[in-house]
Amino acid sequence: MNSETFVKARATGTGQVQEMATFGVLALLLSLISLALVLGHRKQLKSAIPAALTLISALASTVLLILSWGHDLGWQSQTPFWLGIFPLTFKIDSLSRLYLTLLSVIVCAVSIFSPGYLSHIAAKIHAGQYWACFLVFIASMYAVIASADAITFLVAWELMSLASIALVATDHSHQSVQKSAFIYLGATRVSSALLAGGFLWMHAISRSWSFHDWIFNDPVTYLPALLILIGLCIKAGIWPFHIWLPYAHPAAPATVSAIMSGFMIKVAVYALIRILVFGALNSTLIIALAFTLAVVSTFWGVLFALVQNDLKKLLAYSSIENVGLIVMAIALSLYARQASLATIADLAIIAAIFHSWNHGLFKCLLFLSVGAVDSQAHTRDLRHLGGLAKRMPWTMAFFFAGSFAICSIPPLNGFSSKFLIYESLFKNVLQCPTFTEKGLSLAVICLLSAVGALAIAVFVKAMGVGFLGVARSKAVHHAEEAGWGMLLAQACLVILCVVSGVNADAASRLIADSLTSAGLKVDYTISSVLPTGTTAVLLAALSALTYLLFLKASKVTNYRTWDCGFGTLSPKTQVSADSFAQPLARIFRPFLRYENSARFEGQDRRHFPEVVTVQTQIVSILENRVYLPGLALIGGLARLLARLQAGSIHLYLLYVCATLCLLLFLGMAQ
Amino acid sequence: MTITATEICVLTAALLACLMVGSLHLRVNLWLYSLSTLCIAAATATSALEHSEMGPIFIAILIALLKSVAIPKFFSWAIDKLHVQRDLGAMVTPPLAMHAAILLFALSFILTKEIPSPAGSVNGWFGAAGGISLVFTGLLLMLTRRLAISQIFGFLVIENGIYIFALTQTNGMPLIVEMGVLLDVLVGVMVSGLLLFKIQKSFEHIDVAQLTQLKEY
Amino acid sequence: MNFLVALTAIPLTSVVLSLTKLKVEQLRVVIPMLTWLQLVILTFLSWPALLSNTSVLTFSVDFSIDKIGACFLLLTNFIAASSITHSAWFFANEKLLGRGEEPQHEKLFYVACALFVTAMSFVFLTDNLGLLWVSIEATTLFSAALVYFSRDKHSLEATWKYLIVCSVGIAFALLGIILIFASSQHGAIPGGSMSIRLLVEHAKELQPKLLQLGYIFCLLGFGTKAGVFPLHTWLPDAHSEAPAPASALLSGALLNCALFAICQVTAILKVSEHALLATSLPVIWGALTALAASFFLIHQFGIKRLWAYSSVENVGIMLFAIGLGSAPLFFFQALNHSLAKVALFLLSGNIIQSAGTKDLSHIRGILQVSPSWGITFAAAAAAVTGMPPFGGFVAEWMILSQCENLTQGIAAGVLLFALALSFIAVSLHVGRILWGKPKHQTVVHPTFASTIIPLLLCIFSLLAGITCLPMFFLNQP
Amino acid sequence: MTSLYHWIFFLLSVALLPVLVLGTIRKTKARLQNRIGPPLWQPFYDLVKLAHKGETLSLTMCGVFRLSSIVVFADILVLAWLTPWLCFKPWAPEANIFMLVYLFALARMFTLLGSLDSGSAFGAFSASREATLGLLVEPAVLLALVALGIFFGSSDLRVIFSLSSVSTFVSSAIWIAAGLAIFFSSLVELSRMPVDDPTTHLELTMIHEAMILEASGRNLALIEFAHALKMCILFGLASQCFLRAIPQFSTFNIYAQAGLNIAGLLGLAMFVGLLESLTVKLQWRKVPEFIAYILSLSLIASFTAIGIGAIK
Repeated sequence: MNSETFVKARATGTGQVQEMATFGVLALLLSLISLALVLGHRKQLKSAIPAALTLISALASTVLLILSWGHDLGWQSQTPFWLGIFPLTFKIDSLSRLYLTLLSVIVCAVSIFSPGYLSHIAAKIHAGQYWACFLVFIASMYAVIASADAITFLVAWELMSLASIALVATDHSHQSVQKSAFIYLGATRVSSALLAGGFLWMHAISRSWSFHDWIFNDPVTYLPALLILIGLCIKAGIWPFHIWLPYAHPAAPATVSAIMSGFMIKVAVYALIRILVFGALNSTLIIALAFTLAVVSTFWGVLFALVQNDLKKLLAYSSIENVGLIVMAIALSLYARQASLATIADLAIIAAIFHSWNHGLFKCLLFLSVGAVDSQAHTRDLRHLGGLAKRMPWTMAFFFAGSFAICSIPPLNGFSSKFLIYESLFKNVLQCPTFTEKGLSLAVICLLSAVGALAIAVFVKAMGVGFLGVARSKAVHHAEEAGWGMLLAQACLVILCVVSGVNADAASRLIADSLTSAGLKVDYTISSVLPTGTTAVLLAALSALTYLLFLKASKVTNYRTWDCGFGTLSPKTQVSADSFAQPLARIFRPFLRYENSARFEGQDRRHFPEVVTVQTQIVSILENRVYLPGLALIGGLARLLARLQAGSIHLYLLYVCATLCLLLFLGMAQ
Repeated sequence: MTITATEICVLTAALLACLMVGSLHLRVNLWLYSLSTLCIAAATATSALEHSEMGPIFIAILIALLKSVAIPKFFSWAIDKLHVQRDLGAMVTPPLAMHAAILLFALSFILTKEIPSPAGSVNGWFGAAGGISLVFTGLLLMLTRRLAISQIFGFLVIENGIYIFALTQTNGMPLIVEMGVLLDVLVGVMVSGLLLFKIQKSFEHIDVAQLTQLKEY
Repeated sequence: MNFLVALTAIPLTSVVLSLTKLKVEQLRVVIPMLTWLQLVILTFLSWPALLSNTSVLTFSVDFSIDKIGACFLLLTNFIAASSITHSAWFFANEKLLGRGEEPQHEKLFYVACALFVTAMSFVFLTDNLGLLWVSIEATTLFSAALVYFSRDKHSLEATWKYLIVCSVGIAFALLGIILIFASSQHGAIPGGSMSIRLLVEHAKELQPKLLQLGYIFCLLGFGTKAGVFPLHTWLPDAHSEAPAPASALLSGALLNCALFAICQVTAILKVSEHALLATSLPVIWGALTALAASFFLIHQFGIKRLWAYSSVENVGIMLFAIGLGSAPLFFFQALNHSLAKVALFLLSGNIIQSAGTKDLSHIRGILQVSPSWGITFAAAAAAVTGMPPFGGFVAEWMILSQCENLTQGIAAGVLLFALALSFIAVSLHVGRILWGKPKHQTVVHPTFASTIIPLLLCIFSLLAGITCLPMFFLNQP
Repeated sequence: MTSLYHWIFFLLSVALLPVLVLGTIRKTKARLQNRIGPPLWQPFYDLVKLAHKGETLSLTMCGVFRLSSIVVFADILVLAWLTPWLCFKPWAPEANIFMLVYLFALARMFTLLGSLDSGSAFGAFSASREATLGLLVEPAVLLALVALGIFFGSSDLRVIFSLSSVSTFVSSAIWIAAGLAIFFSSLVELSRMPVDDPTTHLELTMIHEAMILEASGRNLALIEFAHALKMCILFGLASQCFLRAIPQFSTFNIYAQAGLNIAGLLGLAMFVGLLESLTVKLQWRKVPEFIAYILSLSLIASFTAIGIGAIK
């Protein structure tokens, strides 16, 4: 970060508030890391202590962030502690504050959730290492968001990636977990390589490491912008770079995947806003690319979420969808900005930030509830779940709330941000100049509504098959309601979802003001305020009245479910997740390839099979058609190259001669 | 243009080295090597006389004693110990290799045409050619031989070539460097000779073409 | 001459001690002490050079040292001291395994080490290209004894290839040096000179064609010794066959010597009229080397071969730095690489001893076997693949950010790709090593003592990363 | 004072129109089958009967089932309040297109959950079909409304359906297209013919009826009424569109408008009766094609709207 912006940052902050907050955030990071280092070696430890400490520091940072609202905080590492010749520079302006607050909230929830959850998987994990990585992970996320220049950013980014890789591999005794960790590792390293390329290139152009000095309005800067965009898209899980996401999230413990999906992918979104939006990228081609990829990933994500049986995989795919929405809004805002349609640009960027906040809340909630289910029923597979409603009603209630929020059902928060996206698209149809653009954004509106309907199907499947009906396996029968810690964490998130849903308008204004004070002129102009609050009250009141006045009085007799008179049906006769999704999946046959594998067992299998097991699994086209061949290509190259090292000394001497000739040729050519 | 005695010696040495490539008999190789080294010693001496300075004479004697007598003696003793008479040859057959060597000998004249002659003297060309061709020959020798011992010969030939080059292209290398190089050559020969016996001991042959255990894939 | 005495006294003593009837157990205590003492003495010796940024400390004709040289000198000796210290544990465990060779082998190891390290020190101390060559050749000869340590067929083969390929390569370097010397005789310096500093001063007057030729030959020769692709062929064999401390020395110290030689020659060429050659050729070649090495890392089967190839990759990066003409950056990269790589080789030695195999496909679950090993191993691997907050990251980042023209930019792109690829490949192997359940009964029981040195090295690498001291010391802007 | 009248009118129509519409449909069908058929108010009597019955719940059910019927009921009431399906509506807040669509989605979601709660295969299958229909029809409805929104330059239904809007020939084309789209998609939403046959007796082919298979007594009454009200809302919306297509409509006085409105509603109901007695239920895999036509209708509407916008 170059000095004058730094000075500016310091100047704007007022006195002790800033000092206090700076110190607080700093203290948080340091305490986390020192704690992590201390814990590094303990084999088994009570998770309560680190959880409590994390909670305290997260609360502290929340408080400090709110106390210092409206002041930019700047901090630069003092001289011995530099990275070589680069100082670590942090700057918390109002944009990063928005994200930091979200992070703090999520961390609070997760740290309340942790002790209860970890006690269930204590046998499988090395608690010390887990907590060490976990805390480094959190601290590095704080650092990424707070970083003011490219180098600090990249360092924190890499730390974040390393820590999260280690966390994904927490239960590394399983091959599958290792595989997921490796896939994630590859993806994240490629992304950071691209980022590094872009950053270096921008530095070569602008001679500065500070994001503040990077302006992407010159054709020279388009290629680095593209590099940065793709790098961030990989981390955000945008199609077609989303492959790692459905592997990494299920492999990690629920607490980790809650943070990864709730916040880590938002870090990429934040970076997109911080670098490209604040850098005023104006290359139509790149913006169009981003927009297209985002739209595809909304559709792709929800489509594949539909056919998942693992609840966490399902949630992971729906994260892809939601991040797609966010990035789409960002791209729209960029487009509108360079087409000088200010209102649309503002609305879209507000929508993006608001939706990332909301998605952070309810996705975290959903992952936590699934974690609670997993810890009790010891499975996340919809084929073995069901009938949890009676066993863990509260968890179910929270999961339902989260699902309604993510299906953007008013008056919950999902709707309020999705509405803004719709609204900005609609305004785009009205205002943008050319007919094609109007048509395109109309098509996108249409697609979004289809995506919404699909999301409803997805989560109805998750709720209905997962929680309602009769239990499909023994494991569920032993399930009991999760501990109070787990429930409390979820409850807090639910409340936040409702609050930020009902106060959508205030939130949007807040975001607009923050963006303005962060340096991007944004004003929040919407035709009129949605009556989400009124609707909420009305809905609640009417439901209550209907129950009290009408339904309460009716006399109830209990009986079996209608079974056409066959007598008690086995749980197997219930609809399964696959069969529920089948009619929809049939419509999208071109995208969804099923792979059926039947196995017959017992002697004389051909005529009298004793055990018949049929496995249906979805085939990922991208993986089989694109990524695996690509990897195979690299592997083949490596094998080819390895043949050079054939072991014959004569060959080696020949290499020497050949190199000599080549060098002489090259050198003399000059 | 006149051709000096030094250059005659050098070219003789180069041609002798070329002949080395032609024969698989180790003893023949040894003889040829010691002869060419002798020529090199002579070249050193003559050039010393030309520049009329006594320092190099001493080096010439040293070379004659060490490289053309002591080392060949050591290797002939080694040949007896190892019970090997002739190399099996690798890649190309010896006559072909020899012709290649002679071609390279010719080629080296073309290659070194451009090299500016050393300061003060007009003609360094033949010397440079001889040196380079010796280097080529040595490499060729290493490439076309299977036995560890003849690879050492090849290395020695390369050393000779470089020495020739130094002799003809510079007027007077620093003495200490000369000494150091000579010493290194000796130690190198010692170490590799030692290894020869070790290889013989554990593999029961000294055919390096069969030493291909360490490789990728 | 007194500095020669100061330089050689202790190595000679240790040689003598190792050749006497002293018990190996006693040697294991004495020799490390001596090496540390040597380090201290050298520090005192090169203190003035360390302090000043410009002035050159001249001991005698042909012998002088400047700041970077002094840094390298100390680094080399530090590496040597730490790996020899660790070798005490290493050999003790070898005994436990029953694979313990008879004592004179170990004594010979100490002798060779002492001579080897001295030869390497001379590389940095000498100002004379000829002597530079002599000492590098000497390192080859002495280290051959280290590679040959375990005296089996494989080590024999490795030693032979090492000796032959390197000697041939080095021979070309000699040719190159002679050419440079000849070029200096064309009016630049009366009678010619091999003094690097003189040559740098008069670089403009040197006969250009000869200089160019000489540079190319030197690049080839010292490149062979440094293990630049495709001349690296000897490197993985030698590194994987030598005992762990020796491989640490080879990778952590020897490669630096050869690269230092290249750096010296490049320094001459940079000020001559062939500056373009000196700035473009090493950069491109370095990037390509890194790329090739990272491909070699992918399907790797031997744990030490893995680290050997990653050394090749780092050599590529250092060559890149040399091409950029920034000796301090070259040193910084070398420092980080040496620290991390030595830690890795030493730990790999422990792991091989405990797993009883070098084969990557049989080493699993080290985190279970010993968390301290596992975590240190992971840290060192992260450091060597240039992950923050270790020094490697800073070094590579600074190197990459120094590229000016298009050629260097493209090379930087290649290098970035290579870095990513190598990180992925390495961490795939490291992950498999650390995670899962151990396949083997632990033969040697992990002691914390055997983690101390690697841990220290990792910590140093970390400090190099998160403090500005090294860079300020090397007075980079 | 007028607003009081409005309130009374509004509440009356919310209470009575659903029954009336259901009755009309049944009556029409009966007459077309040469039966006298039940009296117009029969649905009302049915509801009363149900209200007096007790309800039977499955043992596997948890609260969700009953909750769903309650919430759906409440939600439809809210929708009735928000949606401009009557031209004599009292004060209504911001009724945004998107909010409307998602409130319908809320109702659907709860219905689906309720049907899954009993764990019966019938409910579940019909639920998955209903979800599919939702996916197909939601874009059509949204697009139809958006077309109007584009034409009037706002996504607020109050603006769109305000009587002050002057209507030209082109606009009436848009109105008609949108109205048709809304009407046909409402047939899908309400799972009536040709998508679903509400009077069939084979559970496997039902959609809506199978979803409420487990409902009984007051619960069923709630659901039935909510469904009927939903029907009114959608038909009302459609009829509004058709009426707006008449250029002079905005000049009529309030009573004429109200009369026309209700007449239109009942007319649509009769049309449905006609349709149901003429057509047969479509094959399940033919349904998407049917909906594709609706979608194309609303596409026509919206692109005309865009075109006009471009001209203007």
